[in-house]
Amino acid sequence: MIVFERRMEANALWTLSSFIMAIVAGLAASAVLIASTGANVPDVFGALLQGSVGSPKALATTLVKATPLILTGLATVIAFRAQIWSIGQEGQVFAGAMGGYLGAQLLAGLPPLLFFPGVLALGMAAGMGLGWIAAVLRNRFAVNEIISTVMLNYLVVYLLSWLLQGGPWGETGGTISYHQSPMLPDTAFLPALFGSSRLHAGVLLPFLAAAICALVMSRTPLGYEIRGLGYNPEALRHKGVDIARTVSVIMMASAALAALAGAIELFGVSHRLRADNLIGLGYAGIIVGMIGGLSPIGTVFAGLFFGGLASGAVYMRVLGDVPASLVPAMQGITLFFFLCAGVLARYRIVMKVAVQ
Amino acid sequence: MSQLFQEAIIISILASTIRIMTPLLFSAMGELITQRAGIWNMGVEGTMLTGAFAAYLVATLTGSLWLAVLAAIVAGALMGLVIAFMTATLRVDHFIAGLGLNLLAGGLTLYWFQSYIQGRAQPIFSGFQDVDIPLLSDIPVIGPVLFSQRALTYVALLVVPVVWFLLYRSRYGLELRCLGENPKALDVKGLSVSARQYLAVMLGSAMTGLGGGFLMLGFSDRFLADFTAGRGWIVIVALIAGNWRPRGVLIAVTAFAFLESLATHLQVVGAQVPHQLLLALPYLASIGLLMGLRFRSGQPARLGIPYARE
Amino acid sequence: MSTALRVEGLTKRFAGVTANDDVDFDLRRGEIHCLFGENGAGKSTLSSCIFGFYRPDKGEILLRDQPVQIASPMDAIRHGIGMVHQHFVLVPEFTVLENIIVGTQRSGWRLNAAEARQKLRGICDGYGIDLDLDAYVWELPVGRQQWVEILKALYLDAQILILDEPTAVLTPGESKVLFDIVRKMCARGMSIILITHKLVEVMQSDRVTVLRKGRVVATLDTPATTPDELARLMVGRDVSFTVTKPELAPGETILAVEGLSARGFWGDAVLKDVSFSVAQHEILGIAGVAGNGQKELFEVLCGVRRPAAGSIRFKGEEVAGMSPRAMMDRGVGHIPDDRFREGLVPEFSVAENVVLGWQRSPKYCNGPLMDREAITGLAREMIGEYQITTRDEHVSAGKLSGGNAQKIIIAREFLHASGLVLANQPTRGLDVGVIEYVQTQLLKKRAEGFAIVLASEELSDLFSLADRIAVMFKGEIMGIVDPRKVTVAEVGVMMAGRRGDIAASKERVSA
Amino acid sequence: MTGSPERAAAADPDKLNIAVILSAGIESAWDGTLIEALERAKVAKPHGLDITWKYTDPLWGDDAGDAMRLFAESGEYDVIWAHSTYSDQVKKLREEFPDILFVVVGSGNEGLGGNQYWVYKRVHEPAYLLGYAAGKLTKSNRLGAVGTFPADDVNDEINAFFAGAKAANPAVERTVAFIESWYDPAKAGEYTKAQIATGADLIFQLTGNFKPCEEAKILCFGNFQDQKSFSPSTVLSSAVAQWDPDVSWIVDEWWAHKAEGKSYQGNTDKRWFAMKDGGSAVVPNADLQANVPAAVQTDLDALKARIMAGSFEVPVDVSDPKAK
Ligand SMILES: Nc1ncnc2c1ncn2[C@@H]1O[C@H](COP(=O)(O)OP(=O)(O)OP(=O)(O)O)[C@@H](O)[C@H]1O
Ligand SMILES: Nc1ncnc2c1ncn2[C@@H]1O[C@H](COP(=O)(O)OP(=O)(O)OP(=O)(O)O)[C@@H](O)[C@H]1O
Ligand SMILES: [Mg+2]
Ligand SMILES: [Mg+2]
Repeated sequence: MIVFERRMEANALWTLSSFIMAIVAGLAASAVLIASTGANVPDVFGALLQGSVGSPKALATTLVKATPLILTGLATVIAFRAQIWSIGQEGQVFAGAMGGYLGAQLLAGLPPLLFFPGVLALGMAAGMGLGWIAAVLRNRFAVNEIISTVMLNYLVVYLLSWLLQGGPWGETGGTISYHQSPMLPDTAFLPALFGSSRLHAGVLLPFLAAAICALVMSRTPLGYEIRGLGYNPEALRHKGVDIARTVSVIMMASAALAALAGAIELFGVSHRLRADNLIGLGYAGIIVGMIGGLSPIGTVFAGLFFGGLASGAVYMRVLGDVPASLVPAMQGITLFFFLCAGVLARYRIVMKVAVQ
Repeated sequence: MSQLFQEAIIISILASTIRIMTPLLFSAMGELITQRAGIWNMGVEGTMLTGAFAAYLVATLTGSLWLAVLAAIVAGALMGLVIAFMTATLRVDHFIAGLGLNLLAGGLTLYWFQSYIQGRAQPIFSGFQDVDIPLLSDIPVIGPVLFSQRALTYVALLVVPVVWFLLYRSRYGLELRCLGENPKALDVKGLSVSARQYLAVMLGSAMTGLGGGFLMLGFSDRFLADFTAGRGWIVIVALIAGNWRPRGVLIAVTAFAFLESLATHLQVVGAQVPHQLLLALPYLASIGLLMGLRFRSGQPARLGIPYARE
Repeated sequence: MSTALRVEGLTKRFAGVTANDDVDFDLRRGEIHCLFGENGAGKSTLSSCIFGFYRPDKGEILLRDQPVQIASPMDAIRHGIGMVHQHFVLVPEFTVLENIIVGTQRSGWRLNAAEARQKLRGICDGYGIDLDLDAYVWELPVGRQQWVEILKALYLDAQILILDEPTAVLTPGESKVLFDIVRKMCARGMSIILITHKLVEVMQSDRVTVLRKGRVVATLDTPATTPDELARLMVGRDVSFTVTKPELAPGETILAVEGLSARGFWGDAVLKDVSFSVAQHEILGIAGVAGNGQKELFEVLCGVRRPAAGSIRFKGEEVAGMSPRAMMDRGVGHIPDDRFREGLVPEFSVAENVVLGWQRSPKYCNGPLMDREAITGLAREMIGEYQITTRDEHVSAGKLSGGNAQKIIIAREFLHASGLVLANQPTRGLDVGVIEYVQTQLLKKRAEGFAIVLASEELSDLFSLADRIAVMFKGEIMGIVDPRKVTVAEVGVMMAGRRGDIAASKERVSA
Repeated sequence: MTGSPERAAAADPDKLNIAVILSAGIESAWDGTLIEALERAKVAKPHGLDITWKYTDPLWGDDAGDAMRLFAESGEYDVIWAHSTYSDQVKKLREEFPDILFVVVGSGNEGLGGNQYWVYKRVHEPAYLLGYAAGKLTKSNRLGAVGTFPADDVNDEINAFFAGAKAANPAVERTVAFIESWYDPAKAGEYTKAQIATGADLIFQLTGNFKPCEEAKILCFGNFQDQKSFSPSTVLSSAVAQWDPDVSWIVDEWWAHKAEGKSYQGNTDKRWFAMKDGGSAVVPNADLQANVPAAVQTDLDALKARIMAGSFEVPVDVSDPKAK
């Protein structure tokens, strides 16, 4: 009989090597998949590597792609650590972009040093509004947060659709009716770093956010309460923590992070409001946060890994000639090996022979 | 708007309610079994999608719809096997196992789909037709609503009492509920917790997969990316809203389907509001309904908590 | 007498701990054999190994002198071994009957309750157990849940029954009934392994095996030993069972409760018109069978539950309906009865638990960050002062034994409280050494001028500690008595619902 | 075309390699019809060119931009045909690759001019004809249309369909539904059924799900491609997009640049090829011809002839269609 025996201490070296093994195993399994369609495996992986880390431009793309994933991942970390099962990151990303777009209208003309913080803050505020609604539904009306956040996701998507199609924000004129807003003015583009055309200043924010999250989680009373809430809310309640208030704070903070992702996408990448580049960022963030072991630093690495895969996907498609849908499949496969590796790091596999 | 109250439209609203709810019902009953056994399977969407894809593949390859139904069931059970391995054996967090499954299913089905059609015209199949039950289908209003539906619809409606019986009146059901409430109570009687969890998750996922397969075979003729379009999430919502009881889940699924059907007909009769608002109606109304409800939570006590003896 | 079961050289290690170290043990047919030892001595682990729930790393188990392979509870059950676990293994959402039959039916796919019902009737009648088989377990008071556990074992035809601290949740009356039934079982040839921390109960057994730190210290014939000897063997030093309580004149009134009532989840009255007061240098004991409103009373007093009516005056200020935070800030300390659920965050380290509730206090913060140095410093101090046995302050509290976990709570509450301590069942499940310690600490606070409300199901505790005893029954106070003037029996009668002398309280409230 | 290779100057190109960025997938009507047109161009060999191409899976936003860049940098592609709203991406590339001809397609694009050409597709004329037929054939005087999302080049068709119907039969009432999803056959089915329940007896189906029509045994119209094969018993006729004139326009422009040295002159405003130019067509289902009375057919033929001759212009109306 095979049993898993808990290790005394998770061994750092063993943890690291098991995760490397997971990546290798994940890639190996993907190779089988690639080979099954007759494509050339080394070519495909070459393209993947080239597209994710092969050049400064590829690295920039990886960073840009990782940015929203890390932020939605952090949103997940904060909520899930408190055992608040918010699935609302998806809608909050949309809300962030919408709030940011509204901000761009309201704050147009301000100097950049005021404009960008202003519009990002408005985006985050819009997300926080959503988080607040879910928190009120949970605290006041005992509506399970999975239900409320899933429902709010749908509502936000339809709201954006209306704003862009039939509502006030749709692009009018020569190219009317295409589910997108007009292009933002150049002054509303997040400034580029290192003269790159792609690497916008927003890529710095996830790292800043992760550092803040790490500090908050491990060193502040709020982080203490978040962790405590996840472990044992009853004890916290007995010891004077206002659970409803803490839940609201957590859901709003989490929503703000997810919304920041949406706002950065708007000002850094798409430069106009439209839905298709926002779809899936929230759901992917949940997975990123969980692969990151619900730790802010782990989430950064997981986000970079997923960002690299996403960035390499196009190269794989164009140079390696495999369907782009290989990438989500590879992400899924790698995720599973990661999970197995996580188990390996925490447990020892022991073959138990019946003792006579 | 006044059109809405004509008999033909009322019948259409009700019949549409039944059509929308039945695939969801299979999946929701499947997820109910899974969750009552303590496994928080978030992979409903992926399981339904895989079930739908398997059904499409087999339907177009063999032309047999019932083989396709079987394929959806088997595909669902296989997804259940993956979930069971992750949660019962590896004791991975249930949420991440399920979400990972969604990712994997979304990618793999699309990848295989593209490999399957390979640039040629997409094969299509001709799905299930309505079956008129003799005599009953002639009853006014009720007849066309209830007795002129797909064969699997009747099965779906039967599944509710069957699941109820399984959970509350069978020996296996008592053990299954025990898994969700306190698996240790089985363990101390010398029964294998993980074997039972495997069985429950595979059975539940098979039904979930069947829900996806029915969506394909009953209401479509082709597969497309993201075919299930978020219905898996609605299933999870219905389970929570239905308070983990067969009847509650039935009510939740019905209410949701009715709202969706109503919104559909409102748009069609030309309600003068943005169509997005009508599309959002079921979601808005669901939240509203749930705000008014309060009950003692029926959530299994050990739901989502991996069981380990030591 | 023949040997029913023998354990030879059993060793069981958990990650980092050797819970049983080369244990030899034997159980004779028809005897009650006690396992006695400190919290964490390895009693439960040994039982679980015998029951096949844990797999020992080394050692042999023999039944009627035949070596047997017990790889799982299934094997144990087949060999007629039954076990009642220290913490209930029940499904609250199931009925009593369902709890008993789940997993026992081996064939047929419909539930077959009728047969089971009949068999259970026979068992209940045979032992004089009175239990409604169709009641939901969550409806039953804890004491009755214990019978469900015992019935589970009997239903499976146990010949050897392991009872792990069955009386921790029973009233003295219920414990007595349990012992009668256990005697009957022995008379019918069953053998019992009984784990208990209560010396009175140990003294009723036939033999006793004392464990210390996983090793067997001695196995003795009970009639040939004394409680003092057992206690000494257990902890390795002398333990005094009688704490000395100095006479102190009560000071000013700290807490005055008038006409307090509260409602439960279903709107039922859980507290009815409760009035009492406590003064400085005073311990008010709350006697009563568990489930008669003590828990709710403490919850209302510490702000976790809102009262439906009535007044609570703390140092003259009306505080009824205030939040737990407000009560804590005013100096109310609370030692809850469910320590790992309400008193501690088990996953937090000892140090983090020491500041639980005060994590935002400027004392432990350095600007927006928590002050790690201050907190670990404090934790080290507390570990020293309260003799908490732990590797260091970073160990998570859940890894400590129940006694040491309780010490963290006591340390924290005593540190932050000023004026009033509410202690609900502070010694439940603790070994005698730790009980002595807790009692000493309570008396120390009393001497310092605290008012203390102390609920306990152990009347002996209350008689040795309390200045006055309020007896609760069905959410009401049956009377407040002076322990020097009444007998245990008289209080016992009041616990069963007979009204007594309330004069003592009336006097104080008007004072 | 025989002989043209000899006549061509030595410097004249004989190969044209196109990179296609798809937006929905080869199985969709939008992308599938383009590939079909390319197949025909390959056979036709305009300017004697060997036309080859490579297409991607659906790519959007920056991903599409990256793919275009990879294609451009490889130096192997003469035309990059980005088959939807991609002018934001082309904007970032076109100056860097002045020799490459970029194509963007459909609504939502910006007319950049230069080496970006903007192909537009209007299928409103065939839709008008279908509507005209529907107006004549309906017994309930109620027609339905089911679409995915409202958009400029979807609205024009739906509006033209009903305009045609009104022209044929002023009593016609219309019902319109959008499902707000690209792929959800089950949902599309429910909307169609709802329309049938309100009395619609002919459906203009833009979502590709004909099952409800089969079940209700009513006729319907396919959109964008010949959808007869989807449901041979119900698809009376389809409004079909044909990319052939668009392809040959682009090939000509490229040829003019490459072989004749002219500079690219991309259009800054929408340009589409009308039915008479072969940009779109009506493809009837011959098996169901019996359902169309001869008189109706005659009217239709006459109308079609006027459209083809340019004497009748179908108005382009892109406002959001609503039920009336
Ligand atoms: N599942 C476990 N994992 C790790 N260590 C354990 C586990 N169970 C028990 N231990 C450790 O084994 C030792 C013995 O525990 P055991 O439960 O047998 O004590 P006990 O004598 O029953 O104590 P108590 O009187 O408090 O019930 C303790 O040090 C405890 O920390
Ligand atoms: N999974 C575990 N890992 C580490 N230690 C454990 C684990 N489970 C239990 N223990 C420890 O084992 C010891 C005995 O556990 P047990 O369940 O008997 O609790 P206890 O402390 O005796 O509780 P009580 O307060 O009821 O006497 C405790 O010290 C507990 O902290
Ligand atoms: Mg124990
Ligand atoms: Mg104990």
